[in-house]
Amino acid sequence: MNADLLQAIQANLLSPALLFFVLGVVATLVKSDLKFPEPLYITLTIYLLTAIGLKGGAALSEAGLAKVWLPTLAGIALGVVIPLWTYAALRFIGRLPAVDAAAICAHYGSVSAVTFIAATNFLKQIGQPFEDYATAFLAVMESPAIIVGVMLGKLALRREGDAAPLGGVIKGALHEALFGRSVVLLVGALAVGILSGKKGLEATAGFFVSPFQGVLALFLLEMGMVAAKRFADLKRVGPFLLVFGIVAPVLNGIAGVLIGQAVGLSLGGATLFGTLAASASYIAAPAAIRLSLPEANPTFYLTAALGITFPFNITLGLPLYFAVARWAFGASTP
Amino acid sequence: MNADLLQAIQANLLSPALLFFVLGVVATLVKSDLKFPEPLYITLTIYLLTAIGLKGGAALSEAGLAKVWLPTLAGIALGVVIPLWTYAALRFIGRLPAVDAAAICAHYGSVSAVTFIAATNFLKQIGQPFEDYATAFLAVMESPAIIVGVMLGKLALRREGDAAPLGGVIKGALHEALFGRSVVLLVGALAVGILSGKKGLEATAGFFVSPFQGVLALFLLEMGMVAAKRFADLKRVGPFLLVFGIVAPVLNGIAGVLIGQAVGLSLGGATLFGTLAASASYIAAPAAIRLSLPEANPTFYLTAALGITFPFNITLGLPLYFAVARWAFGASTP
Amino acid sequence: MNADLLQAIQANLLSPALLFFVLGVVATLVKSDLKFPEPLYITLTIYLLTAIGLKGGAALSEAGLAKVWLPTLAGIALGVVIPLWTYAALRFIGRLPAVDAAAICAHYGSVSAVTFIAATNFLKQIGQPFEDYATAFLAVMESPAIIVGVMLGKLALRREGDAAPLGGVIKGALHEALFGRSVVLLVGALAVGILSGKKGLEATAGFFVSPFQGVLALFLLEMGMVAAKRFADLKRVGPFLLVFGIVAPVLNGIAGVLIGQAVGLSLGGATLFGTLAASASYIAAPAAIRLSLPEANPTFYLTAALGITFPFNITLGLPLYFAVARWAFGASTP
Amino acid sequence: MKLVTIVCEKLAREAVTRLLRDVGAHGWTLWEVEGSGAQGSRTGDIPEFTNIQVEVIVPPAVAEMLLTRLEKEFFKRYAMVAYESDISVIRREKF
Amino acid sequence: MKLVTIVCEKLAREAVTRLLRDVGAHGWTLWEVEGSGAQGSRTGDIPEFTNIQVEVIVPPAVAEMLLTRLEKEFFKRYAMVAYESDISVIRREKF
Amino acid sequence: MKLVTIVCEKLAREAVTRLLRDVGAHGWTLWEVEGSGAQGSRTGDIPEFTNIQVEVIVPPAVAEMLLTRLEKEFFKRYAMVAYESDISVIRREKF
Ligand SMILES: Nc1ncnc2c1ncn2[C@@H]1O[C@H](COP(=O)(O)O)[C@@H](O)[C@H]1O
Ligand SMILES: Nc1ncnc2c1ncn2[C@@H]1O[C@H](COP(=O)(O)O)[C@@H](O)[C@H]1O
Ligand SMILES: Nc1ncnc2c1ncn2[C@@H]1O[C@H](COP(=O)(O)O)[C@@H](O)[C@H]1O
Ligand code: NA
Ligand code: NA
Ligand code: NA
Repeated sequence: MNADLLQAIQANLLSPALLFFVLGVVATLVKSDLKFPEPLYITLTIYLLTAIGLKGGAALSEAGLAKVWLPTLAGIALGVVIPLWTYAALRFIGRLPAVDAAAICAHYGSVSAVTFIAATNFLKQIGQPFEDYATAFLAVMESPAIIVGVMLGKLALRREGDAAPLGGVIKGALHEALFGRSVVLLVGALAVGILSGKKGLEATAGFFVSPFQGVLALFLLEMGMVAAKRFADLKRVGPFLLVFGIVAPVLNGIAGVLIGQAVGLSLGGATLFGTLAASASYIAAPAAIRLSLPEANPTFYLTAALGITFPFNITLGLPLYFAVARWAFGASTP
Repeated sequence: MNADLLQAIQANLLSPALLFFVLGVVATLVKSDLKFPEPLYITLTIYLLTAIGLKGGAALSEAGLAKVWLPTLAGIALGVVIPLWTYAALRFIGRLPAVDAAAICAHYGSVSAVTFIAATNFLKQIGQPFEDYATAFLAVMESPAIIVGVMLGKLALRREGDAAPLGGVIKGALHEALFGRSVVLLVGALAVGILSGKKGLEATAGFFVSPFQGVLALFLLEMGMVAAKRFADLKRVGPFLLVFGIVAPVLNGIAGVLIGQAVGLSLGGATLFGTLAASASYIAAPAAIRLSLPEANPTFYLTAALGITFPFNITLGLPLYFAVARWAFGASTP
Repeated sequence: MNADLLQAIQANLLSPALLFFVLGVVATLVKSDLKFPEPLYITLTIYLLTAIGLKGGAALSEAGLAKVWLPTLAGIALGVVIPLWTYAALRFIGRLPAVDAAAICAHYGSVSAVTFIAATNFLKQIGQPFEDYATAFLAVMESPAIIVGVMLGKLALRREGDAAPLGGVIKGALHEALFGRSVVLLVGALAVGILSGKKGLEATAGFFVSPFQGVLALFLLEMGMVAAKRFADLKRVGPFLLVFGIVAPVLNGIAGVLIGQAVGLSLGGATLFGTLAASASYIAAPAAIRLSLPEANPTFYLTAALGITFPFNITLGLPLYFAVARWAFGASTP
Repeated sequence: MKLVTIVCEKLAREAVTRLLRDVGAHGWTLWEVEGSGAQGSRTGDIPEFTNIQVEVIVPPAVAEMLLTRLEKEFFKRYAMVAYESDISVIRREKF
Repeated sequence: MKLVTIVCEKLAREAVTRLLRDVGAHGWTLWEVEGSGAQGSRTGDIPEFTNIQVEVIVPPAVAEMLLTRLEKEFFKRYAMVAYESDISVIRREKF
Repeated sequence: MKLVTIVCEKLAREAVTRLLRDVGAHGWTLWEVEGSGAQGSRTGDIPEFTNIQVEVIVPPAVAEMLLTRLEKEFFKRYAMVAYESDISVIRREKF
């Protein structure tokens, strides 16, 4: 088991995607002038989200709804429960201000598409099959936690005397949570995939499938730089958040794997489910929170999600959740 | 016949490219913050034009000039005739100001590369062969109508008392029509394709050929957003232009198909020829017209070309022109 | 021999990459409004450098260090010697100001990644095998000449009475030479390639390998425009630099081929080695020189490197260095 | 006429343009910038860390109102800087 | 010295820089912006709907001439805003 | 307060921001621009030929020092233009 874990970690760390992530970290630490222009960042994001949506949709159109509804419901439930327990922990153990706790819990309840994609990459690398339609779980898990988090935050502000009408803010948060760019791209591409099916995917595979892993590697180079720039803020967020940024994903990841198994997913699928639970959003959630809870300090949630949890998840987290899944499924060494 | 048309429409609408177009429209209508940065738009344009030019040029170098000169001449002729009749219709039926009529007719006489590409995509989707060198017709049909339109507009302004010297303006319009970025890219890539031939195309096929259909899908996502943003102006342009934006392409499309057949193109080729005649330029023409006829109101020509004709052509127009071609060629149900 | 050279020149000039370069030159000369946005330029640069680094690294991990250390040392030595002799020539034959001579010699001692890539492209086109790990020589040859050039320039400024402390400037130049974006990308991608090996390259080949030649063609379209914009400055740099911009690469190229053969490279490898010696940097060197020797006039070094040497090398230089290699290796007509 | 310049994080864009409409500005101009200030450096590489600069031409009274509301409603929430300067426009009636 | 600022649609770029040369400006600075005004919002996503902002440092007399010609020749044709403000430059002789 | 604007080639970026820190500016705003001037046109297509525009809000004394040092240390080395103008900011104590 231990040997397996080590081997999985090694397989993960020696993939081009991970190595490019490390290169990005190093480039920032040595103060290189390397920099991705924002349009390139946005282009890579658009590409990754549409590609994964399209593939997931085509898989969904083959698999049918019968297989998918139960894990989908479980995913939504996780999106509601995770922010609740993390809020409590942040508030009562970490003693963070209520509005910051609310903002952070929204990020950890929501999901990171790139972490998910890195997980599929990892499973492919080690030859572990998984349900391609898992993208659907990614899609449904983005929004619920954001809404929960914003509501927690607004209730807290109310108690502190902020008389702003709740309705408008919740409406704004809902709009952002449902129609923010990452959600629209992912859900939209899923729909395109469902409607155009396998044939549509095949026609566009030369763009959306074959270059995918390489594009991911390039994107992780940028993410390495982005994450490393947050490292400077690590001391500013205090020791509690440092610990939280690793313990929370591990707990959520284990819970996710077990729930994934319980709702009938395969070993690979449960690993992905655990990864989703463990991941913290850094695209959809920051935008929605900044708009709906501007009182929260972004240093906290961005540093935790981007500077701690994201690097942890894609390096050690993925092999860990996979090891948990292997243990849960009682799998023998391959 | 009717059943054929419906089937073709369905095949077209369920292709990833079209579905992404619809997604773009939806994203704009629900006010998502999804937005393509301008450099991405320009990059996609450059890619599509060079890719199609290269392929067309390689096909030309195989086919030889003998097969191409007649349809090429016919294309140029159409580029002169279409602006004349549409100008008359806009001026005397639509009662539009002369300079606006001139501006609009230039757009409808010129051609839309993306509509053409969508047509090749559609034919590929339904398995209908076509002449790959048809890109040459696209290339020669961009400029003539722009020059005709600018001349019509300048003559009208003269009659209205504008004493600006005609020569300079026509020279400017000619320069833009011949050396505008879309023309240079398309004609240039055609030349590259002719000179480097099949071998050159094969060496670069991993970039210019295999990802092509997927890139088109991504581009149509953006075009859906661009087109939908014009919808707000639909009421401002009046009912005549709404009708014109659909009737003109249909008439031009039918004429184009029949002429295409007359000059010896295949069923697929005639469909493309009809599509070219039906399409309205929204890259080359707006730039040239804005520079040479700044007195014309862009709301009219951009809304008509982008907000009405482009969406109509790529959704219903393509299957329609194909149906016309099938009827003209007396083809039986496949 | 002569016939061979002509044939090689023709093969080179008719490749899509070269033809697109010519198209870029033409587009600028006819004053087209075609323009690549800066983010696209940067993206293409990032792509080309990471792709070539990854491939080179994977090749290195197969070949092992034993084969590589001697040519690597030779490359570094060339990076020190070339700036010294070119500095002397510029200073004492060309009578250029010392600081300008220092700036220019840094460019000619350093290397141009795009010229190197064009050379691999050319060899592929004509079916000549070469050592894939040659990228390693590209990587080590970027920096030494820059450091030599900056030191020569600073010593000259000292003699002219500039009392600025040398240490800080050299440190800055060293940092730029070692951690500038092109060096970081290339060396970093090499390391990624070494660590992830053949398996890693295969997983990402759909992005880093198959579209490569097409991306190069697109990039050379932009480079054609960039180079042609320097043509206007050709009269400003004087006749000596015009001659230097062609004679220096030819001499360096011949020396490079012979040294490449002497340290055990194959015919293709020696051609690449010669190309590296002949090429003049226009990414790493200009940035480092502008920062460390702002007193030097950029018109001189940019026009020479970009406006003369780069176009010469990729059109006539490559076939020439190949012909020299064939002659040196005593190869018979294939 | 007054030119009011606002530099703020990109994520405040919606809120700022809404405010501009509210106070009665007839138009605005906007672009992306990088910045450094009390709240750290905003490197312009990803949307979460980019700033925008907004420039709006308004009559003096509107400028005052705009700055007051920015100070009251925005400054504690967003990374932001705002200032006004004097300009003379053509077609005054436009603004 | 005067700083003249012109915000206009990107497609007018050639015409504007030609005018700047005409009136004798020795240089200019230019970048792309988004905007909203009387002629709708210009969203900056495709070249046809992008604005540019041009800033040019000129002596007062040139500024006046420039604004007059903009008003006479450009304002009815292009989506555009223009204004001037006072600045103090180093190296006055340059402009 | 003073707004100091610097337009210069992108490659001078490091040197300029270092100077800003040196003279005691508390922040700055920066973006890429194209330009044309005595040293030719900078077309903004590749980093070697792009300009940046830097705007920095500082008290008058700092502005003076900044411009003096720019003139002494930068103008002979880099393609550059710099000027100052008067602005009134909110939250003066910030700068
Ligand atoms: N002194 C200054 N001069 C120019 N821009 C500034 C200055 N201080 C702050 N800014 C801009 O305002 C943004 C927000 O400032 P802050 O809230 O201080 O972080 C920064 O990212 C800069 O773009
Ligand atoms: N009040 C304003 N303040 C700042 N910029 C403006 C204003 N009005 C218009 N603009 C800019 O000028 C462009 C053209 O304006 P218009 O001709 O009114 O549509 C707009 O797209 C904006 O970028
Ligand atoms: N008169 C001017 N007005 C506005 N910007 C200018 C002016 N002159 C120069 N510039 C800007 O300053 C940069 C450097 O100027 P120069 O050193 O004269 O080449 C140019 O590329 C322009 O962006
Ligand atoms: Na999560
Ligand atoms: Na047409
Ligand atoms: Na060299």
